[in-house]
Amino acid sequence: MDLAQTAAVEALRAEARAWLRTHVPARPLPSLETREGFAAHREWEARLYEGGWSAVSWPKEYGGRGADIFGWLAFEEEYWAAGAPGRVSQNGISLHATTLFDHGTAEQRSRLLPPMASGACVWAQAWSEPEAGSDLASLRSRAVRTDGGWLLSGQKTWSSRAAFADRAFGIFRSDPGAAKPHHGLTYLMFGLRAPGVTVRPVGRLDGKPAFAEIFLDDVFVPDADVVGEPGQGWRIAMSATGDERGLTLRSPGRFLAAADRLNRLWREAGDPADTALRDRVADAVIGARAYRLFTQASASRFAAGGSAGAESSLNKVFWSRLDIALHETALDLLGADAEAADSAWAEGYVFALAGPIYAGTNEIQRDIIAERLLGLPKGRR
Amino acid sequence: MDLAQTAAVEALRAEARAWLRTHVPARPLPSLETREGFAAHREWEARLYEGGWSAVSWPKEYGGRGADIFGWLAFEEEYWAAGAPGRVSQNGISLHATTLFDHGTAEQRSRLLPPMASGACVWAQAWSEPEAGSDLASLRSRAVRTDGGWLLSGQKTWSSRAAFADRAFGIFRSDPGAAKPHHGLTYLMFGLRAPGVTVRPVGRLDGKPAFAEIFLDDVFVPDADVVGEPGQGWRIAMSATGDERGLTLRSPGRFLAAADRLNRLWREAGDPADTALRDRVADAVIGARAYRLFTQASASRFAAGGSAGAESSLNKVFWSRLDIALHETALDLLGADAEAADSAWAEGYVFALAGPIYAGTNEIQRDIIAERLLGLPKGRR
Amino acid sequence: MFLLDDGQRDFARSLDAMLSAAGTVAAARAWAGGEHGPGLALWKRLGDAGVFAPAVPEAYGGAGPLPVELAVACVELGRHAVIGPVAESVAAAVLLDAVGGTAAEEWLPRIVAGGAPVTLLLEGHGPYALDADAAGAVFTVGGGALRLAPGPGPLTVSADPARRLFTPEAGGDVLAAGPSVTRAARTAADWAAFATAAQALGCGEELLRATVAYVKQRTQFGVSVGSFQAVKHRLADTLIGLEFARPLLYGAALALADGSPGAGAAVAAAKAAAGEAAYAAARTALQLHGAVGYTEELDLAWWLRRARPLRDAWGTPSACRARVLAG
Amino acid sequence: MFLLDDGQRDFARSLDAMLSAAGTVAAARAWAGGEHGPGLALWKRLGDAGVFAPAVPEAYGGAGPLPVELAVACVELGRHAVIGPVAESVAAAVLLDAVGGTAAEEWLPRIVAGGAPVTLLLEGHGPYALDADAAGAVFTVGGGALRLAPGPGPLTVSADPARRLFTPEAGGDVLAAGPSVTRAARTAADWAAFATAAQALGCGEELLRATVAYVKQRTQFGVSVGSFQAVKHRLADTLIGLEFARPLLYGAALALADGSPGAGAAVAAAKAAAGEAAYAAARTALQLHGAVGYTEELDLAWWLRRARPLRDAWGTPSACRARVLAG
Repeated sequence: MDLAQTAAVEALRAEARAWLRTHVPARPLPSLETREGFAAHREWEARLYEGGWSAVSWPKEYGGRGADIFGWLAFEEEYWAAGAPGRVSQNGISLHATTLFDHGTAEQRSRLLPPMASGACVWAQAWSEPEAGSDLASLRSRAVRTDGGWLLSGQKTWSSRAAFADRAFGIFRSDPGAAKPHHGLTYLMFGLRAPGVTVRPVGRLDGKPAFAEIFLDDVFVPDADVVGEPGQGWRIAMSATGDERGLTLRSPGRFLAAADRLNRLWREAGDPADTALRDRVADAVIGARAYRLFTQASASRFAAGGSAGAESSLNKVFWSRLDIALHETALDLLGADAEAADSAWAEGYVFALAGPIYAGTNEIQRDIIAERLLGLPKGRR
Repeated sequence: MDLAQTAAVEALRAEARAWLRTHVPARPLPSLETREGFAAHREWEARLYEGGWSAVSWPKEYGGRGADIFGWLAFEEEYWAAGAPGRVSQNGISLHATTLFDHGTAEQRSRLLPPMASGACVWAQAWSEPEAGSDLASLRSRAVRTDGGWLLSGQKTWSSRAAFADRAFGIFRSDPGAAKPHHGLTYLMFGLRAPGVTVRPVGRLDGKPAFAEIFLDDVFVPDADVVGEPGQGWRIAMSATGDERGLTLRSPGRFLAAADRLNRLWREAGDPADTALRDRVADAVIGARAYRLFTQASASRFAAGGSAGAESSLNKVFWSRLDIALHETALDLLGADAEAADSAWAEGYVFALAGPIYAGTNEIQRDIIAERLLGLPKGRR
Repeated sequence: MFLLDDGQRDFARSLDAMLSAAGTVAAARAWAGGEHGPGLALWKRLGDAGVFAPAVPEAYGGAGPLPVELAVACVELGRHAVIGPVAESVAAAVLLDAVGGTAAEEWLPRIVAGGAPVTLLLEGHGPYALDADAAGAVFTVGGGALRLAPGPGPLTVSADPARRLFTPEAGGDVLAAGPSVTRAARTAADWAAFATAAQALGCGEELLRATVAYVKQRTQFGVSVGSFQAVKHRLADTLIGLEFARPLLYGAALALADGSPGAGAAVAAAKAAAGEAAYAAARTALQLHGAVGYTEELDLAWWLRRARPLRDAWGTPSACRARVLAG
Repeated sequence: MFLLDDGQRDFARSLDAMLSAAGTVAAARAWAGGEHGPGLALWKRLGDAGVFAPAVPEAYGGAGPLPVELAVACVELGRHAVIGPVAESVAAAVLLDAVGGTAAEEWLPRIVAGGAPVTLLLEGHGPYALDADAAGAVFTVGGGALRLAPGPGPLTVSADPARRLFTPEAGGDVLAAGPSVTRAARTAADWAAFATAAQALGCGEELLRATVAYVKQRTQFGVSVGSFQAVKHRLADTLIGLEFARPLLYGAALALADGSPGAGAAVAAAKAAAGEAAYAAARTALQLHGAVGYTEELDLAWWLRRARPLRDAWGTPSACRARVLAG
């Protein structure tokens, strides 16, 4: 047992550190969730792409570096430690791209991945619907067969980034007569400015349009933009949210950097005698370290051919709680300034509040942990 | 709205304070849960009885003072503030006596209550059975009709105080053919040294025999020792655990005194700079105060003709959590001495651990709160 | 009896009815955008309804000090997410009454009538005066002097956009000075904490009510969300937090009414408990509403965003706990 | 790879199998009553199984330092509620190795063989030496001097009766003195904390396993207790606590192996997390077993009562948190 990394990983880390030192903007970009900030973050993606840092785990042919999971983890540690901007392309790069690698065609990959990595095309996810939040199987939006493609109709919601993004991916009901609710769904892609698409930005608690509702009215999608087989959408979508996704949804690097910032804030603003806050700062530091090591262990199992499975539910509950506790501690440290909305801590707090809700609520994750990892009886809730 | 008490209550409080000042033993008695301590506490009950303090809320004819709920609350505040011993007769005085007042005969009351109040006869409760803990309706112990009385058989468990007590009260299945599981039960009393009774003391976590198993083998109970109508045992037992019991199970005086002791410990042993512990001490003080005022409000509603109902579930969850948090804080304050088993704090901690389990687990109480106070749907758990 | 009497209950009910019909969320939305008209009109109605009278003595047209009635009123304001410098106006009334003189004569009758909200900044209580741009007067206490600030100063946007934070311009006319001002400011801060605790309690109660209603009608996986035991228990815990904060609030009211030396500690206990309970209610409300609660589209957002500032304003839980032990 | 290798996993499995058959609870019951025979026999088997070898260098017959293997072993000891001064023997080994000389030559081979448990008392770590009456030697460090205590001193009964606390008699032969002793004692205390964290993790894992098994078979209201969502979620949280403590433990092992300057902080992080997770597991186990868990009749009691002392021994959570921030 060791934490030693391969020479390739260490080289990647060193190269990333050097590049980031000279390229990370000196001043923080405007908030990602504003029009101005979105544009600035899109430019930053282009710069990352030029440097070859946009998607380190992708094959080189698509603009990546073919890094393994350990390489990706090391890059993420360097990235967030350097104070680099949030990733406006995250939904595409870590979620949709995974699907394209597993289920897309070669044509789709070569057409879609490079502009995704360069920020030329920013992707939004379009999973949820008003009556289908955590319960995705009850989706109602339809894909109706037409000449050379499909016509999409219905409504999607909680679509992250959709207010300013270019394209979206999601699953639609293509066979309403299917025997079970999670059968007869198809995974499709569509342009957010295509005819028949209406995007209504939705403000989150701090008013920023972090997501949007998408109304679809006979939106044409050519067959070339169907991913995998029609009717297999549920299986394809689930495979993207499983296994490795549990590892890559929120990298430990983010929390290590945040805990480090909190520790600095504590040293600057904290009263050294205030052990109540000191303990909470220490818990954030311990939590970030635990999450890093837990992830190293998961990645090791994964690399050794194991599967992550329901473990990603442990992960999700842990980091989402850590994120909120960390930001609550920061706000308590800020005293009267905590109430001000325009600080990085305040924005991080609002972002953290979404953690226990999205990507499967923590209540659902705990059910999964109890049933699949502890073997407790299913069904009664 | 005010917290002013009647002259009678204030007089009772003053008289109690004066009496306790001269009568409370200077040194703590040995633990109530040992043979030696049980005897010492029984003697203390006799002294309380002589002073007329054993059961202040009972009518004078049975040795009480006819105090109302406010008088009882004031007495309890004085009693625990004076550092007086635990009440070995509590099961009898606050639980069984309530049943005798509501459902017993005049003969039963005059025969049973004075020796209960004097400590001459200490009562144990015999509710639970191995397969019927929180789910009392599934009781199996039987009462079979015989000449002039009933024959009891079966097994009772978690019988508090039964290791050293004299008599017990409980409910038994007298009509196994009854339509519903909580029908056909009868409330009876029996001697713990009667023929056919075997008492097996059970050690709690700290090894003290705080309760016992009771094995019954054709134990004869005369009709005179049936409370209420045969077959009505469930209703009778439940009425004793309802309404006012929610108020009298653990008096606020206990927690006010404990929080006060904790505050003193903090001033003596605590590091004033340790705000983490300070906050927890403050929370205990705030919690005890909240519980006192909540109880004053409940008692006021009760006195104004209202009923407590499901409110007592709020009560139960609150004080049991408070009790554990308070004792955990004390142990953390004690540092290395926390591990020593023979301190009052260590014994109080073990006692507190039972709080969320007994008298209806806190899980059940939360179900009740959600369903009866918030109106959430029943049934699924 | 430790119960609201009939008059106090009627006062609560009539305020509740008035505020239910008054469009308080629309006023908050306008207020957040810097448009004060609807908020000031609402404020006038609060004055007419007698909301501020319990904080102002009869000599100045009020009925105070009546802390129980004040708590009753502030709980209702919290329940309806009423905007404006409520705790600050209460504290200013207490301060001006203690200081007396022409400032009291000029401002107390206006406060009681709801003619204008006033706000204040007390040394040791942070840099912000709430809603100073909408206030008829911005009082400051520092270095033993009570002043009228010359202007509201620059705006800082709060996490609750209907709470507008200003850093008042320094200086201004001295209205009174000396140790009595410092003493009066301490008492005023207690009353501000007390009024804030009451608003927090009302805010938490509304968050719980709205969430219980939501989980009853929302279904997931084919069943009512409110039938999940985890949901039920979380809501039960939220109720416990609020139900045990309420008696602390009214206990503090009685301590203030008596002028008891422990009144400050009693207020601090109530503030810590109500602030934490309301914030816990907000966290619960957000989690159980799920994504829809995370948007500003539901009216719920006006309560969700206010719970945390109310928890911290005029005494963070930590500061309150220290005060409780200091006695 | 941050995974136990095959040898380490085999070591864990063989210890687990040996201890499952060894009657560890019976030994604990005897030990608690002052009867050391079964415990000392068990201790010998621990030595034979190589439990102490990772703490003792090859020069003295061990295989150490091998902190990962030591963690593996101590997790299994915790899982089986093995009695005796485990962390203390480990710490004494580290201390004696650093100090060297005849004391090392005399005691290290006996420690590695399980010939006798030894215990120790380090200045700044409370007044008690665990199980001193059963120990072959009671070492003390104070005022820069390492001594052999002349006697175990008086007994204090612990909340876990199988942990017997002694206040060793003062004085005794000085075995070594000077700043190197003080330095060695600091390192030894880190290893004691590390071994205790590992035992806590094992203790918590067994509490969770036993509780999951219990709620699966126990029924109330006609259904399996394990089917209640509140029960499921509480057990899920318990698992999360333990699963995230484990990598901290092995991370600390690697830091100790490297002699990294951050090793003390890494151990403290593991100790805080494992201690809190094990104590939370005990609270959960007690609550979900209900009344039967509250008695000493179930074997479970030997784990329930140990979790809290393990949380506090060789560094309370609070002390560990301070150490983490100190770096």
